Amino acid sequence: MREIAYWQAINEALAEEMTKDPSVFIMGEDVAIYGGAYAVTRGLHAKFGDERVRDTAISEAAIVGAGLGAAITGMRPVVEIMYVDFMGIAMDQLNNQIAKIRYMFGGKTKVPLVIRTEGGAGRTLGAHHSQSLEAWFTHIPGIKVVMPSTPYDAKGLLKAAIREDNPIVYIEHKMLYNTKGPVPETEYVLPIGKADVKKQGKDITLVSWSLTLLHCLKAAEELEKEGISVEVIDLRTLAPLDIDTIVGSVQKTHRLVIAHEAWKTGGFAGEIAAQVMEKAFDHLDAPVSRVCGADVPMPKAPNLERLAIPNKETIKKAVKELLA
Amino acid sequence: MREIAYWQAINEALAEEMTKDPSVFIMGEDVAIYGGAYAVTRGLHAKFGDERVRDTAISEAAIVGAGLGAAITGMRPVVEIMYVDFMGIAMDQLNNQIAKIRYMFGGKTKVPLVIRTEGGAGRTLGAHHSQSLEAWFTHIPGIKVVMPSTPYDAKGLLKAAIREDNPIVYIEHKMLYNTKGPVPETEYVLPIGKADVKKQGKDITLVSWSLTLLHCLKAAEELEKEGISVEVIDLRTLAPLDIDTIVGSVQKTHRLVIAHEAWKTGGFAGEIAAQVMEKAFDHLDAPVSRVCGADVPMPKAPNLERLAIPNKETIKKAVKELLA
Amino acid sequence: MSTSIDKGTAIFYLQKMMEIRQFEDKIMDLLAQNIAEGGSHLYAGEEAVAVGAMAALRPDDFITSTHRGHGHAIAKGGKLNELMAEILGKATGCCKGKGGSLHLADVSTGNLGANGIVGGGLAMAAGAGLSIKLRKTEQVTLCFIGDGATNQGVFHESLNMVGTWRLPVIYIVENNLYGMSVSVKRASAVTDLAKKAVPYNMPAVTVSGQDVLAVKDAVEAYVKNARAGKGPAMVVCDTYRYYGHSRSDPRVYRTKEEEKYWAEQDPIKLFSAKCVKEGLLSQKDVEELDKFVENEIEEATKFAIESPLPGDAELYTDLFA
Amino acid sequence: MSTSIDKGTAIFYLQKMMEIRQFEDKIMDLLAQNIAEGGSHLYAGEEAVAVGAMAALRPDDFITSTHRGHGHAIAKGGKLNELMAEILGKATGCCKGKGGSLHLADVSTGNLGANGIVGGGLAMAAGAGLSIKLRKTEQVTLCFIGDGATNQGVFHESLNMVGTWRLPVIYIVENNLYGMSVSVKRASAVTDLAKKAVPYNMPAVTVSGQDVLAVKDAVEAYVKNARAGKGPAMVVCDTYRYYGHSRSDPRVYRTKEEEKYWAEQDPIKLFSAKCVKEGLLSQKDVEELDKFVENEIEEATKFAIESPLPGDAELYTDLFA
Ligand SMILES: Cc1ncc(C[n+]2csc(CCOP(=O)(O)OP(=O)(O)O)c2C)c(N)n1
Ligand SMILES: Cc1ncc(C[n+]2csc(CCOP(=O)(O)OP(=O)(O)O)c2C)c(N)n1
Ligand SMILES: [Mg+2]
Ligand SMILES: [Mg+2]
Repeated sequence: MREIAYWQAINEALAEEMTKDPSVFIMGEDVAIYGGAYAVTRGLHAKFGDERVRDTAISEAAIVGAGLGAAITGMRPVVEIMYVDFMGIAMDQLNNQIAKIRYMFGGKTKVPLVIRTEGGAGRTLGAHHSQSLEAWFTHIPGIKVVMPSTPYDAKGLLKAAIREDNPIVYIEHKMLYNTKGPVPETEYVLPIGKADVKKQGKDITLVSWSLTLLHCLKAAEELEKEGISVEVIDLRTLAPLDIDTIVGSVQKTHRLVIAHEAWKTGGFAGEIAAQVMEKAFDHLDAPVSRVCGADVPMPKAPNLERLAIPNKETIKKAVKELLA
Repeated sequence: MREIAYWQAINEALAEEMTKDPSVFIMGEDVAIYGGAYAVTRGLHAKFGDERVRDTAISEAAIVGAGLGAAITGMRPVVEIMYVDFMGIAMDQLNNQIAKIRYMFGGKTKVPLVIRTEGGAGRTLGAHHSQSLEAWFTHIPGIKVVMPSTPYDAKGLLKAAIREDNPIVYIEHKMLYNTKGPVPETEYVLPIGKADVKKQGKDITLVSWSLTLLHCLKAAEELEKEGISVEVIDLRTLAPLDIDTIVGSVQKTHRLVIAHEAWKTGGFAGEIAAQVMEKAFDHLDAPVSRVCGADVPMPKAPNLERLAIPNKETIKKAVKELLA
Repeated sequence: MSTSIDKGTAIFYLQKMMEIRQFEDKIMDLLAQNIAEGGSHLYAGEEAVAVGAMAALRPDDFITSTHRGHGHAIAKGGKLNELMAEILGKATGCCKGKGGSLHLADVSTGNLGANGIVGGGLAMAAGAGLSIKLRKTEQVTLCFIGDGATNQGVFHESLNMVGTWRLPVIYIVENNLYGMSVSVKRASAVTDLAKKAVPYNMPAVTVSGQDVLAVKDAVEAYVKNARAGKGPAMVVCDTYRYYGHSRSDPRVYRTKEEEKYWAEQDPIKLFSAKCVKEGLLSQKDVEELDKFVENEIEEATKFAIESPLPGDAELYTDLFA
Repeated sequence: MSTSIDKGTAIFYLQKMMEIRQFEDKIMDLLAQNIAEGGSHLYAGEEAVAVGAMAALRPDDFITSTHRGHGHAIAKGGKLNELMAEILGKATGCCKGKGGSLHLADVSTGNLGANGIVGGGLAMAAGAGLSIKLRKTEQVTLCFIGDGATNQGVFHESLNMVGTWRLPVIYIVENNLYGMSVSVKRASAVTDLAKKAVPYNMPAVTVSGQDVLAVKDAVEAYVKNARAGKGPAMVVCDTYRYYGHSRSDPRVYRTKEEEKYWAEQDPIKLFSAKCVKEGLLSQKDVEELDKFVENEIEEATKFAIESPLPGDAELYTDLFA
């Protein structure tokens, strides 16, 4: 199968869905002429024109909120927020308007809206351009949260997201854009809400998503050589959470490590740990272990940035500690 | 000891600290002439005048962000956001500016800022005026989160918060304002970051905060009569979390129920459960149980509102289930 | 009277205004009796704004409303029974009892909803305007906001988007002199709210919000432009709310004289007097209409009170499509 | 030249502008060599704005800066060594290496910080203005923002607060025609950015941001007013950034002709030519100054490169006071 980059997979998903459905359009800062800060929308403005690929002013609340207005009146907007770090500005729109409108209206509207954004550390951009804020979003009933780790998942899940009649926060990772992977040339769509067992194993379960998932896979590979069989689950979708797949795995391995880049305290690993305890307490031979981002704003200094987030080594260490 | 209402305890704390320290001032929507939507600041405008008790325009981002600007230039602002539901509008100010500025500047500034706000359900005000969003705030390193349940705690903790050189989100509960409790007439200050064992017990630990804590106490009282000895811990401060007090209790009781009004998924109970598992796995005789808000926007209908949040009965039920 | 209208139209406007007034008076009653729970921000006194503005619309046009949204909902064609039931949180309400007063909506009538967030409809309105442009339907969107809401950041962002893209959105600013207790003078750097349109390249006009025809004329002219692709505009309507901001408001921030002054500018009295004076309606017509509306409201109230609460299972429905 | 200045002053302005220019050129070098990592938004081309505006200030006045903040930091008195070290994330940086280019700050010089959030300094500046008013110190706050930042909601909220309370805040709008790739024409409903001051009851003037004295004069006049309690104002400075928005920017959104036009308006060339023409400085003075600054920058670069990274234990310090 051909291999393409993560950014390209997303770009293809956008192009295909826009071609297929004239109600799909894109808006955001620098998405048109510039093609997106991380170049994900490159070529789309030339292909689909001014009306359907729209550069906006710097105004995150209006971008996201206007997405809602368009979504409930017949369009299927895909809006881009350049960095997830800026979502705070649009948090009221997301929480109070987008997530709640259907429920508040007794089901009398639907919200086919995708908010694409990008997060994560790795480029020493400092505290305002390196965050992983998915835990905020998972604590908002009424939205779905998708965080793909591979080009294949990125494409299939974005196409599904665009076709959904529910609001979706779709978060890319800046260090994934240039990673490559197999993506079929024929059309496919992946189900939102299904985790993917990226590697089978029997001694311990590793749950992760986005960039950190790749670290987990590398860690698992190396651990395999040391005789430790690791099952690696890629959540792909955080909300709704595919807890069954996790619990199924834990029933087999009896041990669970969850890894993510976001701050540990209040991060989504805590939620998973709590649910696993609720559903599989008797299967756990050890406490669920969390390998997460340090509870500090991301420092600029490259050495501190590396220290602040999980990597292959810290994940291996956690696995070994749990098996000790 | 005299008994005063929760609102009054807060009002006294404000008045005392303003009298003591001229750099303390208040601003927010309708805090001056009106005295606050829940009347917490009543009388303060008359007492301290226009300059120190300031009505603002409806502009939550500016209110909170201007609080920061004043805090780093020599003042000690206490800003009010009328409902915690509106904090989404100020989320970027809180997360990117207020929480991070000291760290980003290498410690070269301090932020003596209190953001007072109010949350919770109970008045059938619907989805935009009934939320409990503390989990968002606990997932932001660099701020402290205080949620008192009694007039005594409310006063002592607010005075401490105003004297702190760190930013604090102080969240009141709309259904607590008229609850009464003993408050000394002499001055006192309570430590931020210390949980309070509100009732000793030996069979099971109940952790909660804010209004739900009162439900827990009532549940514990009734359970006591049925022969179940419940230890009730009032967190009072969510960040920093006094995990030692919780773990100490669990080592004694071996069972833990956490109750809060906020949505269950991604709520702070998950974080506590995960930490307790990390620190006291071998002491747990049963999975940590969570009694939380339903994962939906708050419905208007009074019957549905009641169903959507924990109450004495649902807490009792969870305790009994865990002991079964 | 600024335009000549026929008798049917006069009756229609008057009826709508009366419906709003009596609806609100009734809600106040129900609140006092604790039959209605929670908060309600009442529209009494401002009826000419909603009715005048809506008179300029097609049924398929959109509006975004505010926390003070009962009047908008009625004027946009909402059913009194369903609205009243919604405010009581009943299963028969327009939102199945899940929304309540602050979230009254009726997408089928083009009402994209009241909003518990001051300024909450602003970005949505811009998006609805964009959707119209993209779908080329020549609809328009009216975005209602209060004077206080003009100070929110999203006001600026939304009007800039609408102004830049020339979207068919008309802002109806209900300037009732206060945002809760804070007067425009103390909340806003300018008191002439029409000045707030300047940075967005849109025309603005200020009219009496007590004169239903003045409102209608102003809105109608801009709506016509907007349908023709000539872009957005703002109409500032000077008006007054009779009741306090909410039930518990002692109204210390305003004077009895001011209240009296505005009571004299009552939009229903002004309009019915003019209609009678100009021979369009008789005093009897007016009285009969008032009775008719009283009946409607009684029926709606009865319907709402007798309606059941939503079933418990409703707690978890309607979250996702 | 709009004001007469003495030789010392001329040298001071020229030196500061040269420092900024050479600092930025050096950063570009370091980025190209991967000695500097991450992003940096360079100020080259806009030097007259920072230097002219800062010339109107007392040392104890405050500024809030932007994502394009190196120039502001230098002009406000930041030490070149510490600024350069900060951009490389070194322990000797003005923020101990924790801030970086986007968060350059030096509270001891009154610089309340660059900001990774476009518009991030706006509310803070209002608060600093309020603090001045409450502390009665007759300081002022300059709030630097780009043309793009004027579209953020918090711009509106902050200016309304400042305008309503008559706080001593002056807005310096650096209109360099683009916010990243989006031209003012496509992002803003009005291109005359001074119009954006209208709703806030503050005067605004537009000046050439390439003319250090024009900037200084405009800012100085408003600063004087502000100190006297006469309230806020806005100065729009027309200017241009020479480099792309960031390292990876291919600048497809602007033309070579436009870039050439602005290169001819170079603030350093214009000012040094004038000084020479008016006999205030000799060509040799200018050349010597240039050399001197080159030396300063070389030293700062050496200092920064040779400085250590922060110790690992620093990860957890400085979060709380
Ligand atoms: C974001 C937000 N801030 C504050 C409030 C509380 N609040 C509700 S209505 C209101 C006043 C609104 O004033 P205005 O826009 O003038 O409308 P009016 O009530 O006068 O019709 C306030 C402050 C809110 N609901 N939402
Ligand atoms: C809230 C936010 N939105 C978007 C960005 C990404 N971004 C960084 S600089 C910039 C352009 C800013 O334009 P302007 O204010 O004109 O300043 P200039 O870069 O031209 O100096 C953008 C969109 C950001 N950093 N923060
Ligand atoms: Mg008002
Ligand atoms: Mg610019």
